[in-house]
Amino acid sequence: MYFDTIIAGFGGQGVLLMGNVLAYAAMHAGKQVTYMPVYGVEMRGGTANCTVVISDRPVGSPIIHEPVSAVVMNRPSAEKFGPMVKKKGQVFVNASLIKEGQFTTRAKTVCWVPTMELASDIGNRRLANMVMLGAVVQGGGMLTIQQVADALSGALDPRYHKMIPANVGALKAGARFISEQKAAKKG
Amino acid sequence: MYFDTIIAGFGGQGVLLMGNVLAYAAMHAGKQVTYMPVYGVEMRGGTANCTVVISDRPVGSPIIHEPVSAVVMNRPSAEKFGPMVKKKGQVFVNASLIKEGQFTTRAKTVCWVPTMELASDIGNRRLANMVMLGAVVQGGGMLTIQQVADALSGALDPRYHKMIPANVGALKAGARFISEQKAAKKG
Amino acid sequence: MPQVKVISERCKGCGLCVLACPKNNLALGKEYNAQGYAYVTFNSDGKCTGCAFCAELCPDMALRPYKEERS
Amino acid sequence: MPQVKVISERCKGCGLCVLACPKNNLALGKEYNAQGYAYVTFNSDGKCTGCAFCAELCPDMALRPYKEERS
Amino acid sequence: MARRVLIKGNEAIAMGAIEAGCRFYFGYPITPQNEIPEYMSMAMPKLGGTFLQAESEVASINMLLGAAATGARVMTSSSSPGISLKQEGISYLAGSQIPGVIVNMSRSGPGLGGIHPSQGDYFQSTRGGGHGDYRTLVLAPSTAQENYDLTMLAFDLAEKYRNPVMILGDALIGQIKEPVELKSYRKKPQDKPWALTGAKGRHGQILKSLFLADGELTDHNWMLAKKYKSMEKEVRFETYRAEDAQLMLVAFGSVGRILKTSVDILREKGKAVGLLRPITVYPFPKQAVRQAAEEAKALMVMELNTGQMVEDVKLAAECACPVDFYGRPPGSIPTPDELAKEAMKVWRKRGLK
Amino acid sequence: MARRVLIKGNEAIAMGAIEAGCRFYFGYPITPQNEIPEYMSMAMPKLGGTFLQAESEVASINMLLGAAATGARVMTSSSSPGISLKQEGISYLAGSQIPGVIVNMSRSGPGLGGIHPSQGDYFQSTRGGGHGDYRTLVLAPSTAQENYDLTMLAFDLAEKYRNPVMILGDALIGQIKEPVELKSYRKKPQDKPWALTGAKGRHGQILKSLFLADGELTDHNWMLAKKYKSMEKEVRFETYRAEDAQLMLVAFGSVGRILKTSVDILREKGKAVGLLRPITVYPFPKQAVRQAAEEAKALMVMELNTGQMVEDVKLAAECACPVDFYGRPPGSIPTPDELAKEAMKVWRKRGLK
Amino acid sequence: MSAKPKLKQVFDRPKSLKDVPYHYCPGCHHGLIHRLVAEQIDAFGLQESTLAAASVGCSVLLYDYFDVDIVESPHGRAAAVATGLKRAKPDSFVFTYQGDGDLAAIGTAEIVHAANRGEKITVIFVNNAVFGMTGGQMAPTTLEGQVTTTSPYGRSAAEAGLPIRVCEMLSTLEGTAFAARVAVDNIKNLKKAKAALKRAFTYQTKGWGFSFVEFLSSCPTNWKMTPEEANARVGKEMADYFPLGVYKDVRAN
Amino acid sequence: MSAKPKLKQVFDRPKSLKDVPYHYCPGCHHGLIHRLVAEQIDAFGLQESTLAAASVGCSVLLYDYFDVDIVESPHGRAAAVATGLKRAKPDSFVFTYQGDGDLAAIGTAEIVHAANRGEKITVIFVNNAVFGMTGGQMAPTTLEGQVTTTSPYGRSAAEAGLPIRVCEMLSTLEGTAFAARVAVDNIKNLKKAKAALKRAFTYQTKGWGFSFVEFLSSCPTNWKMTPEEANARVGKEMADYFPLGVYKDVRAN
Ligand SMILES: Cc1ncc(C[n+]2csc(CCOP(=O)(O)OP(=O)(O)O)c2C)c(N)n1
Ligand SMILES: Cc1ncc(C[n+]2csc(CCOP(=O)(O)OP(=O)(O)O)c2C)c(N)n1
Ligand code: SF4
Ligand code: SF4
Ligand code: SF4
Ligand code: SF4
Ligand code: SF4
Ligand code: SF4
Ligand SMILES: [Mg+2]
Ligand SMILES: [Mg+2]
Repeated sequence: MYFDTIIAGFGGQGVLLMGNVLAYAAMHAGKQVTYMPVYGVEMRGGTANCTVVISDRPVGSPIIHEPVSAVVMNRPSAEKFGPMVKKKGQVFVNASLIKEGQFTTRAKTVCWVPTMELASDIGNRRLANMVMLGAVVQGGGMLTIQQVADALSGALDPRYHKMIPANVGALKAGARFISEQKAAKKG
Repeated sequence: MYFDTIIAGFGGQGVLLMGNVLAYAAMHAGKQVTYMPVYGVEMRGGTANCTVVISDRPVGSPIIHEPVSAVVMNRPSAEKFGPMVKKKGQVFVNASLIKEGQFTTRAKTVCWVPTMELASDIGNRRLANMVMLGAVVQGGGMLTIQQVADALSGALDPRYHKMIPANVGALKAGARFISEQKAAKKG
Repeated sequence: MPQVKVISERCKGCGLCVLACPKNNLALGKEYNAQGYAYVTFNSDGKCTGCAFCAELCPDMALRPYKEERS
Repeated sequence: MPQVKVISERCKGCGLCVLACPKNNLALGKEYNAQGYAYVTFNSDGKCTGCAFCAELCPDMALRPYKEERS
Repeated sequence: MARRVLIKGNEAIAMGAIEAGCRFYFGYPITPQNEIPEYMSMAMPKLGGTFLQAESEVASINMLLGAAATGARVMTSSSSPGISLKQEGISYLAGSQIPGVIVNMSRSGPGLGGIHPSQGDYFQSTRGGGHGDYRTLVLAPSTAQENYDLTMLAFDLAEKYRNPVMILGDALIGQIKEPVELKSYRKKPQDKPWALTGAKGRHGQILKSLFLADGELTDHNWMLAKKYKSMEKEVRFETYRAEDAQLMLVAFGSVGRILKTSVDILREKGKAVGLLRPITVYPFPKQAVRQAAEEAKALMVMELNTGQMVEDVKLAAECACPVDFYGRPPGSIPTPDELAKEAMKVWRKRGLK
Repeated sequence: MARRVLIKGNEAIAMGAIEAGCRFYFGYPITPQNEIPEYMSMAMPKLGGTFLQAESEVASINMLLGAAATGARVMTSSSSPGISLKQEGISYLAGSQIPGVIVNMSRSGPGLGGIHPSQGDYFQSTRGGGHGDYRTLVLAPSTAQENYDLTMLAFDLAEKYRNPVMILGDALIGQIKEPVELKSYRKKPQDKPWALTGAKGRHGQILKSLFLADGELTDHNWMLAKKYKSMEKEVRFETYRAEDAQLMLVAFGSVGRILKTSVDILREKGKAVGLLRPITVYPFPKQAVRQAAEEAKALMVMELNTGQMVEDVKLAAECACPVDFYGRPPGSIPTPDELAKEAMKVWRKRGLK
Repeated sequence: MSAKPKLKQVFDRPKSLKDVPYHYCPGCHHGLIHRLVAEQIDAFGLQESTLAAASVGCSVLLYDYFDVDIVESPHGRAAAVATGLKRAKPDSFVFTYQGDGDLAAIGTAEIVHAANRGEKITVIFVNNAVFGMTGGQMAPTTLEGQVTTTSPYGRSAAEAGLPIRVCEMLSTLEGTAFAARVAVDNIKNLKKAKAALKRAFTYQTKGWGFSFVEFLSSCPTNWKMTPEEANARVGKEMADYFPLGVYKDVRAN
Repeated sequence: MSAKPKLKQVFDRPKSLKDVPYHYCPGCHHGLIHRLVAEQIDAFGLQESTLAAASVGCSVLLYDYFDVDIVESPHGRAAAVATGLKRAKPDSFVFTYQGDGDLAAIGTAEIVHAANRGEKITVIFVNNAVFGMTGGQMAPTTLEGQVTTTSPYGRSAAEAGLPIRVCEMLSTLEGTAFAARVAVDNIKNLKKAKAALKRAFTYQTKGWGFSFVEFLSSCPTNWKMTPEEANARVGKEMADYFPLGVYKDVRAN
C-alpha cells in the first residue's frame, strides 16, 4: 500500500488539520506515515499546504514532486498543484471555490466536491475541510472512514473534542458524496 | 654569515629600538634580516624583548629557542634568557643593573657592559641602550659600527634626528669598551 | 462626483479602508479575487467626498480615489 | 607609633601612595626590587597617623599600615 | 510501555532533550527550527526549568556556556546563519571543555539563501567552523525517531567528553511529522568535579581556554587532540541492504533516508545496491567506509551540496575503490526515483552487473 | 625604483592594500594584527579614505559588505575569534557575490587560546567556516614581502570573482619585521555594473543572497560552484630545492618559511629533501601535489596544528605515494632543526636513501 | 447639458515603488509604511541616489518593491551595512528598514553605535511587538503579558524583562539628531508619521546627522487578530506603552 | 618603663583574593578595583557562593587573583555568560568584570539586554577610555580629542561620535535597578565607590534586580602618562564628561 497527497488551500481552510488527522489515522492504523507542512516565508500571503505519505514501508521522502493525489481547496492551489499530479492519480477539487477550466491536470480522475454546500447541509460550513477529508479517504482508499473517525480524539486538541461527532458527520458526508458519484458513474 | 640575538629588558630601556636599529642596519648592509618583537599580553608588566636574525641566506625562523647571543638589560631578562644561549654563544649583560651570580648561562662568552656608567660618561644616561648596541655589534662582528651609525637616520623617527650624533657617540663608546676588554684579555 | 476605483486584484479584504472612510462608502464584498480575497467594494451613492482617507490607509494601494478638478 | 610596612617585592613604584599620604610619609626609593621597580619607602619620623589612606589607594596592596590598638 | 506519538522532528528533539534531563534552553528564533524554542517555552516553566529567548545567537551560545559551566544540561538550537554566529562560542566551549548540545536545523545558504533542506553545513560542523584546532561530535539524524534518540545520546556524549555536541539536520529533518516512540531515558548521574558550584570546601576553580605560559597551550591542545581521537569509538552508522552490494551509496541525514527508497527501487530491478548512512559524521565511520570500499566495486556519495562529505569518504576509502559523487545544491528535494537514476548512471559507468 | 623598507608583516598588508587602491577599512582591535588598523587610522585620513573602528567584528564585516556593495575596494582584518564572528557576514558576501578582502592573522585556539603563531584556522578558511556551500579564495603569505604582494593580488581576485578573499597568516607573519620592496600597483580599472551607485538611468538593482522561487537557489548555487571551479586557475605555490627530491615536504605560511632552512640543513647532509609551499590554500595546488606524489617517494606535511591541510594533500596525492604528517599545536614555534629532525624520522621510516 | 466635471485622481502609487503586489498579510502595516517612505523618496527627488539596506524580517523582500538600489543585510546588521554604504557614497541617501527583532534584539549593538557615531543615515524602525517572519515569537518590544509562540503564558517581566523603548534609549545618545515614534492606524497619526519622515529625510539630506523613525505597526497574523482589531491595538495598548511623539530634534528652533 | 602599645594591622588583603602579585602596570586601577570587589565578597560572606564571569581585556586573568569560581567569557559576552550562570544557580552571587571595550563596544547588545531583562547579576564596569590589553586603541568611551593608536589625530566626533555614557544609557532601561558611576582616584571617591559596590551587592543578594557599577579607571601605559598624571586625569577630564554619582537606585527610600 502506498498513498501520498498534497493538501493545499488558504490558511483559514484548515488544510494542515486535514493532513494531521490523516497522518494520525494512518499511524493508528499501523502504517508508516510522514506529514510535511510548508513553513517559513512560504506561509506569508495566506496559503498553506502539506504533504502526507502513507505506506507499508518506511517513507523515504516526505516531499513529493509528482504526487499520487492532490487536494486543492482554492484556485491558486489548483493552479499550482493540479499539473503536478501523476497521470494515474486523483485530484480532489473544492468545487465550492474552483470552477471547471480554472486549472490543468494530467490526472485521470478529478473529483469535484462541493465542500461548503455539503458542510452547510450538515449544519456547519466550517467543516468543509472534514467533508473533503472524508471524500479523499473514500476516494483514495488508503484507510477506512472509521479509522479516520477513531483518530480524531488523538489528533484534535482536547478543547475541540466536543466537536468530534460533528467532524465524524462531515467525514461521512464527504465519503457518501464520493460513493454516490461512483455509483452514479457506474450506474 | 649568521647572527641572531634576543634583546630584553624593561619597557623603558629602549630594547625594541636597539633591535630595530640593528635590523635596519643589516638591511642597509644588504643582509637578510628579521626582527620579531613580543606582543600582546606578554607586554604587560613592563618587560619587553625582541629577536633579530641576520644572515646571508633567507631567514627561516625569526624566533630562536637557542640563540647565538642574548642582550640582557635587566635581571628578569638575564634570568630568563641567559640559560637559553648556545654554548658557543655570547651574553651581553647590562652590568649597571645585573650582578654576577644573578643568572645562569652555558654561554662561553659573557660580556659585562656598564651601560649606564658609560652613557653617563658621554653625558646622557638615557643612551645606555645605544652603548649596549655598540658593544653587541663590536662583540658580535656581524656588522661594522659604521654600518649601524649610517642606519640611524633611517631607523629613527625624524623627530629624533638631531640626536644622531649623540647616538653615534654612544655606539662608539660601547664598541670601544669591548675592544678594550678584548685587548686587556689578550694583553 | 468623487469616486473610488477598487483595484480588486490588489485588495486583500483587510477592511482598513472600511474603517477609514468617514462616509461609510466602502464595504467588504462577497466576490473573491484570484488570490482568494473577498475584496472591498465602493458604494457610489454620492456620499464620497474624495478625501482619499481610504486610499491613504490602504496598506496595499488597492484604491484610487477621484475628485472633480477645480477649475 | 603608627607605621607602614612596605612589601617591597609587591611595590611597583607607581607613587599613588605618595600622593595619598596626607603626611608626606612615603617616597619613591632608589632601590630596585627583583621586578625592577624602584619601590616606595616609609619615612618613620613619627608623622604617620595610621590612617591607611596609602594602603587603601595602593593598587598592588603593597602596604600594611599599623596603628596602636585602642584598649 | 513506550508511548507512540505523531510529532515534528523539531519537537522530537525538544522532547528528547527534556527526557534526558535538559532543564536549560537558550535560543533565538530562526526557521526551520522554531518548534524547538516554542516547545521549550511551553514545557520548561512547567518543569521548573529555564527557557530564555536571548537577544541573539551570540548571546544564546554564551548563556549556554555560563549555565553549562555549572554542570547543568543545556541546549541551544538554531539554523545556519545563527550557527555561524555561534562559532566563536563553540570554539570557547571546546577550548574550555564545557559540554553543551547545539542543534543546527540547517538552511540553504550561503548567506540568507533559503529554508530548503540542505547539507551545506557539513564542513562547518565537522571541521571546526570556529577558530582553532578543535572538533565537535556531530550527530546526523534522519528520522523524527532518531531526533529523539540522538538528542538523548548527545547529552551523554557531551558530558562524557566535556565537549560540545552538534545535532545536524535540515528542514526535512526538523519539519517532518512522524510517529515517534517515546522511550525513557536511563539516567546515569555523572560526577562533575569541574563544574562551577561555588568555592565551598575548596579553592575557586576556573573554566578557561587561555593558556599563556610556555608550552601550556601546546599541552592543552595535545590533550584535546587525544580526546578527539578517543571519540572515535562513538562512531555510529547504519547500513541498508548492504550485503553483497556492488555499488554502495553513502549519504547522511535527509538524503540518507530518501536513498533507502532508492535502494528498494534499484534492488527491485535486481541491482545489488546498498546504503551506508553515517549517523555520527564526526567521528566519521572511516573503518566502515574503508571496508565497504574493499567489498564493493564502487562507492557513490550523495549530498545536498556540491561536495563535502565526499572528502571524508575519499579519505576513508584510501583509493580501495572508485568514489563517485552526486551533489545537488539546495532548492528542491530529490525524489527516490531521481537518486536511483543517478545511481544507475554510476552503475553503468563503472560497468557493474 | 621600488623603495625598500623594513616593516612589520602587518604594515606590509596595510601598505599593500593602500597601494592597491583600498580606501575603506573597517576593523576591531585584536592581537596580533593591531598594526593593520593602526596603520590605516594613520594613513586613511591623509588619503581621503575611511578608517572606521567598528563596535565589533560582526559590525565591521557588515560595514565592509555595505561599502563593498558600492564597488569600492574594502578591507577588514582580525584574528581567529574575531574571524569566527565574521563567518555569517563572509557567507553573505559569498552568497551575494560582493568582493572584499579579509585578513586573518590567526591566533592559537580554540577559544581565547593564546597569541602564539598557529595554523588552526586552515579548515575554517578553506572549507567555509560560515554556513552554506561556498568557498573563499585564501592566500597564505610567508614573508612580509608576500604580505605586501598578495594583498594587492587579493583585491584583484576579489573583484575578478566577485568573491571574498582571505589572507591567512599568524603572529609570525604579522609581527615579523623584514625588508619589503614597495612595488607599485598597476591599476586595472574594472567595470562593476553590479555595484550599487544609485538607480540613475536604470532601475534599482539588488545585491542579495535570498532566492525563494523554485529552483532559483539551486541555479544560484550551481553558478557559484562553477565559479569556484574556475578559480582553480589562480593556484599559486612555490617549490624549494624540489628537483629530484625523494621526500617532499608540504607546508604553508610560517611553517613553510621555517622549512626552507630545514631543507637547507637536510640538503647539506646530502638528503634529497624538497619543499612544496602552497601560496593559495584555496584553491589548493592539487596538481602540483599530485605530481610531487608521483615523482617523490614520500610526502610529508607539517603544520602548526594536529592535522588539517594534510587532508587536502592526501586528497590530492590520491595514494600515489605515502603521506606522512608532523603536527604541532600552537604554544611554541618549531625551529628549523627540530623540523629537520622530524623529516629525518620519515626519511628513515620510508627507507629513503 | 452641462459638461460632466473632469475627475482627477487624488491618490497614486509613488513612483519609487514598483507596481507589484506585496506579499504581506491582509491589514499588515508594512505595506503602508513602505509607501510613506517611497513618497518621501519621490518628494525629495532621491530615487536615483538612494541606497537602502534591507533587513531580515517580513520586509526582507523590500527589494522587490522599492525601485532603488538595495543591498540585503544579515539579520540585525542593517545599521552597520548602511554605515558602509554611506561612508563609501556620502552623497547618497541611505536608509535602513528594520523590524523590532532585527533592530532591537540581534541588532542592538549596531543600532546603538550607528546612532552614537551620528552616522548620517535614516533608520526606519517597524515595531510590531513580535517576530513576524519567523512565525510570531516574542520580541524585545513584546508587551507585558502578550502571548506569543515563545511566551505562551504571556510575556513575563520577571523572566524576560519589560519591553525596550528604543526611541527613548537612542535619544540618550549624543549622536542621535532626530528620533520620533509614529503610527499609521488612523489619518491623524498618518499625517504625523509623514511629517516625521519628512523631517528625518531633511536631517539626512542636510547632513545634520542620524535620524530615526519608529513606526508602531500591526501584525494581525501573529497577534491572532483581525486587521481591524490589530489596527486598534496599535493605537491603544501599543501607544500606551510606547508613547507617540518626537523624542529628539536637535535642529528644532 | 611603660609597655610599648601593641600595634594592630589596620589594612589587609581581602581573603577572597589570592596572595599573588598582579600583572597590571604600575599605577593601574584594575588592581584596586579588584580589591574593592573582593572586600565586598568577604563582607557579604559570599566567597563560597560566588560565580564570576571574567571578560577579555587586561583583567582577563581575573581568575588568577580571585579565589572564587570563575568562567572565562568570550570578549564582550560576560553579561550573557553571567545570565547563564545565574539562571542555572539562582542562589549564587554572580558578577561580571568588564572593560569598556568589552562592555561598551562588542558587548553592547549583551549588556543592554541583560539589564533590560533585569538579570539578578552585578556588573563591574571598568571604564578606562581605552582598549588596554590590545595596546591602547580607541574605545567607545575614549574622550573627544584623545589620542590613541587608532585615533592618532585625536578622537573625532564627526567620524567616531562622542563617548558613550553607559551608566546613563542603561539607566533608561526598566530592568536596571541600581546604577552608579564611581572612581578610585582619591580617598573620598574610594569611599563612595565602596558604598556603591555595597549597595550593588545588596541589590543582588536581596534579589532586587540588575545592579551596575561603573568605575572610571586609569591606564597610565596607554594614556602615555605617569601613574600620577593618569590618576589626576580620572578625576578631571574623565569625571567631567562622565559625572560621578548614583544614577538609579529603585529601592532608595
Ligand atoms: C542570524 C539570524 N538569526 C535569525 C534569523 C531568523 N529571523 C528572520 S526574521 C527574524 C525576526 C523578524 O522579526 P522582526 O525583525 O521584528 O521583523 P517582522 O517580521 O516582525 O517585520 C528572525 C529571527 C535570521 N534570518 N538570521
Ligand atoms: C572577539 C574578540 N575580539 C577582539 C579581541 C581582542 N581584545 C582583547 S581585549 C580587547 C579590549 C580590551 O579593552 P577593554 O575591554 O576596555 O579592557 P582593558 O584592557 O582596557 O581593561 C580586545 C579588543 C578578542 N579577544 N576577541
Ligand atoms: S475618498 Fe473619502 S469618502 Fe470617498 S470612499 Fe474614500 S474615505 Fe470614503
Ligand atoms: S484597505 Fe485596501 S486591501 Fe484592505 S480592504 Fe480596503 S482596499 Fe482592500
Ligand atoms: S597610614 Fe596614613 S599617614 Fe601613615 S603613611 Fe599611610 S597615608 Fe600616610
Ligand atoms: S601605591 Fe603601592 S605600588 Fe604604588 S608606589 Fe605605593 S606601595 Fe608601591
Ligand atoms: S506576519 Fe505580521 S508582520 Fe509579517 S506580513 Fe504578516 S502581518 Fe505583516
Ligand atoms: S595596559 Fe592599562 S589597563 Fe592594562 S594593565 Fe596596563 S595600565 Fe592597566
Ligand atoms: Mg517585528
Ligand atoms: Mg578599557
